[in-house]
Amino acid sequence: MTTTQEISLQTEPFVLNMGPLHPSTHGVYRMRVTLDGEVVLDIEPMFGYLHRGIEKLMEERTYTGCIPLTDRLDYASAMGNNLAYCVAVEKLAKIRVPERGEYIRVITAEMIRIANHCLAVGSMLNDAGALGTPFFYLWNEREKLYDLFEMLCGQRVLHNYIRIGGVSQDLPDEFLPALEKFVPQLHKFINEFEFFLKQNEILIARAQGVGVLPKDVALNCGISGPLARASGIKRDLRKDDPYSVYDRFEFDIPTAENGDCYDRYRVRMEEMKQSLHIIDQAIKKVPGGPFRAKVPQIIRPPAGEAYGHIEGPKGELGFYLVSDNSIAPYRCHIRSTSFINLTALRQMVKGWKIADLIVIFGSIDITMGEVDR
Amino acid sequence: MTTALSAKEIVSKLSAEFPDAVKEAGADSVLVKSASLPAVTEYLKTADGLKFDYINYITAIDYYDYFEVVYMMTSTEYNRSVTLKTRCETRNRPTVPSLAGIYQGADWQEREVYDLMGITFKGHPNMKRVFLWEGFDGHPLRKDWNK
Amino acid sequence: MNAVSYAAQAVPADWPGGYWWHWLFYTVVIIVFVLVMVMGAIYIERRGMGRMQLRYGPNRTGPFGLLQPVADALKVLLKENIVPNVADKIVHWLAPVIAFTPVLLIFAVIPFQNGALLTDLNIGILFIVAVSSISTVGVFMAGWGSGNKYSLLGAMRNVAAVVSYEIPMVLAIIGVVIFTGSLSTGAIVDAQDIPFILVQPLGFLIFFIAASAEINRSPFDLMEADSELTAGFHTEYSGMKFAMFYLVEYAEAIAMSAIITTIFLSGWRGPWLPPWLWFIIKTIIVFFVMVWTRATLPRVRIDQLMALAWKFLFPAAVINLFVSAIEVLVWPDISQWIFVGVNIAVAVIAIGVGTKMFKPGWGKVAV
Amino acid sequence: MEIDENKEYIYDSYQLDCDEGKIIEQMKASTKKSIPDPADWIDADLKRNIVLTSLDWVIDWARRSSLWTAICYPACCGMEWMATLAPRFDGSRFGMEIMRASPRQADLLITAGTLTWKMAPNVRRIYNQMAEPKWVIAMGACGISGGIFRSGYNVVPGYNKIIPVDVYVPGCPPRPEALLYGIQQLQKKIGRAKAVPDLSELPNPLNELPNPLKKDKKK
Repeated sequence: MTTTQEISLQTEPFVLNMGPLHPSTHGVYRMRVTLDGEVVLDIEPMFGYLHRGIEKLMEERTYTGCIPLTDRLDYASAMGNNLAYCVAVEKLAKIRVPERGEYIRVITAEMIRIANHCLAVGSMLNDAGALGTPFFYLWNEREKLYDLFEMLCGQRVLHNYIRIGGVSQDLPDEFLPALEKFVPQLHKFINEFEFFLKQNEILIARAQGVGVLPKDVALNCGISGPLARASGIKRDLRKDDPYSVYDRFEFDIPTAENGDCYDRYRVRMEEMKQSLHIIDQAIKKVPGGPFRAKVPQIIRPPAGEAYGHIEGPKGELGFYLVSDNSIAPYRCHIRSTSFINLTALRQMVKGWKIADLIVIFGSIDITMGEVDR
Repeated sequence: MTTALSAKEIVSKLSAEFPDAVKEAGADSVLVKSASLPAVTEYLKTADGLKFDYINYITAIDYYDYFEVVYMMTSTEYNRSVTLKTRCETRNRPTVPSLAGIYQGADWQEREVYDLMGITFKGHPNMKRVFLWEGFDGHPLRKDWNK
Repeated sequence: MNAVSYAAQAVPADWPGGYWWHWLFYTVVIIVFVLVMVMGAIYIERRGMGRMQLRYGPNRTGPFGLLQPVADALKVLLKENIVPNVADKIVHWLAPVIAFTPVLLIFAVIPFQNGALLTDLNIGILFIVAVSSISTVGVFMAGWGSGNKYSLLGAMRNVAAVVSYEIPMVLAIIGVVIFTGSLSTGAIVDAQDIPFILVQPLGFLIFFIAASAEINRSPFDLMEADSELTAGFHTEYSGMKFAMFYLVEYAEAIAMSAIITTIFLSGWRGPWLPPWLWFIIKTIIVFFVMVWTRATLPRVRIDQLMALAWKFLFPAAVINLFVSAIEVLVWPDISQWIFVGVNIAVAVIAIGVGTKMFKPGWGKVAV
Repeated sequence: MEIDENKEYIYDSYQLDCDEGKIIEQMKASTKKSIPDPADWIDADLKRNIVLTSLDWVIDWARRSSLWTAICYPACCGMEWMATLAPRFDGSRFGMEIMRASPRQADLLITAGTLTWKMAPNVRRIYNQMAEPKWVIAMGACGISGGIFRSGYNVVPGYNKIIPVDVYVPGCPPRPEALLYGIQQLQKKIGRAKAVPDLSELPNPLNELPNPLKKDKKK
């Protein structure tokens, strides 16, 4: 307090606790928000409300037994986690995956990317106050993808499909025709959906220029995925560090310049189209042969360490495994995309309104299971 | 393809700047003395031809005798990666200098390591527990921790 | 509804029973009308939004889910009433009452059909404008009395919205009043040989937007923005008090639809069908448009809400008023159909120019 | 808080964290047994009540046909819960598409996901904030017993350690059909309730949470 009498209106910032059970925290995220009226002065993110100790649990399980745990990390895109973990184990144990297995992996990974972006875009629009309609439209498409996943592995959400050395079972006969029918239909839907939202003045007012993430900050924070690409960082592990058979496909990396919420939304929509393009190519090229290498149920990789990473739907998802030549990983560290992508949230929201905080947070696209692990 | 910079290459580059920073060179990782870690990282981040501007992950491993803290950095410009390691020998309040001033991405990851492994990062602006609550007994990812 | 409305036809304003009988009768009619219409509105909204979202909406409770609002109402009324420890008890208790009463008062001057209204005030429109903003006091009391930060934020937003939107709303109404030369609602309906939505298209749009903002219908539903403020000003309300607020929300929507019907859609006038039915049909159509916008549009931000009122609606309303005044002053005797064409052109130009020049909000604040 | 160094704030974020930690530890120490199904401990009291058949029927009908859900979707089961409300499975048919973000206005708590000790005080608080009558569906293996994470150091083995649960829906995660079946079972259960029991006289197995506000007043 200054000693001189101030004539101007005295205002005082107040602290608002958001979460852990708040409608738009995508799970159990919590923020301590310091507000001056409607303006966000500062936020203090708090995690751990879904900290289940997955890294510790993995140390008690066999390498194959860990796969169900990876499903439950980022439950919005379970297949991606399976893939990242298996890539890491294969790197550690030097296992080669047969061609057919790789193609099936690519198809499923791109499918889950579409499913994840459906959820991400839908929930961002929901946070912007669109009261469910776009969310439900996108969820309807996601539901169709669930059908295809169910055909593959019998599970809708947590697939547990990709295994060390390949996939758990071969494609059913009716899968590829069904997928082939689904791709053009989804393409049509995406175009239609974009048409609806392109001219929406309120969405543009709410998202364009909001929550700008500059390129250098994004890089310094270690941000990856659509969030980084919307800020102009043209980095995609599918191109830069090709795993699986991604080097055989032709696709673009959509990027944007401004790094605002609207660009993130647009990048995600473009990525869905590119994923469809990859699926289109992969369907035509799926080779015959075994879908899985001959890998025993219980493997003992040689002592050492390996870091395997993939371009997951949310960004770089990596598993750092240390082996001591026993049947369980000695240490498994999960480089979780959501956790690191949240690092920049504080810089992004400062000075915006509380309503923008929600939209910016939604546009980052996180899953709490992956943040807290 | 992100190629890992071989240990030999890093050592040759580092030895000119920091003669006694490197303790040991593994196959594709370099063990650095913990005291010189910030200087080495700063150099790797800014030096021409290196530019490791993106931090992939920070983690720690408990080997009973010592803790190993692992850093992986990638250069988005040259598409190369490097893995640095450092060790702290003591089990009671092990300390490593913080990189939060150099990479913002290190901020929360160091807090996570502190929370789960109990390694304090010196110079970190906000060294608090991140996942578990204040007052949680011990650090669960240590090998000798049990309920 | 039928019996009541036929009775209303049989009961003119100068009923021989005297003033008090008339008063009692219309009080009952208004309360029944509001409650039944609110039930219908909830049903229409939930089913309508369901269909717009590729769903069915409630269809298990009663035939076609018609009893869903009844079940909701019964359940909510029977729920436990919680008063928070830190709440200001009296203010917390009084808030829903103060929010609810003005909504009923609005219907006092709304003609259900020719001459069938509680009282044909010669300042009817002024009465509506004055009374409709009292609800805000109740909402603010709820926000303050709950002792909850979300509630307070929601209430502050509502006060800000009402204070700003009252001005374009009144200016839009004055455009109509210039043409009719009377503030009485009955006279306004009588004057609408052409519905004023055609004569005053810009005024209608401004009024519709301002009304939506004032009663917090989407895209201006900031005061109970679910995704930001959990439930806004009624976060701490449960049981019967919450039911009151829920009632107010829909009753206000119905009231605004009824006002729009009266002022812009020629009220009860229409061919073939009985006048009261026309009134109800038009009200429901206006309400349906509100549901439609709710299902399709995202929410605006608070600064954008303010900017829309002051930078766009206010100048547009002044232009509208100016044009209308000139028309009435210079050509008092020519057919209104000429004005229809002129005013639609004015509206198109004003909106076109306005959207080019108008920049919503100022975005980031330096912290 | 780093807003203005000249001003002192009541909220010191580290102190708040420590308070939270204490509450969690207290809760961890106090929950040894699981709380039984509320139907079991309310039953004795029911017999004393006057039976009002028609009125009961109407009240039960109203309650079971408009179950508004509170928001509690910590983990994976949340996906399937969203699917339950989404177009294909359409929970709105049962009149439950209204999700009340404020627990005061909600009737049903669907616990879709793993419960951790850090989260446990919040969930009980949400439950305590809900107005009577209220019901809980434990969704998924984690909600019932801790599931795959049961041996984790931060996982509560089942929601019934914290709050009384009415219906258990198994699965990891349960399909939307299973959840809808669980909801129908709950509706049946509500339909069986004979009268409004007076809950104030009952031995309530829920312990009150320590209230940080009260503690401050004493100081």
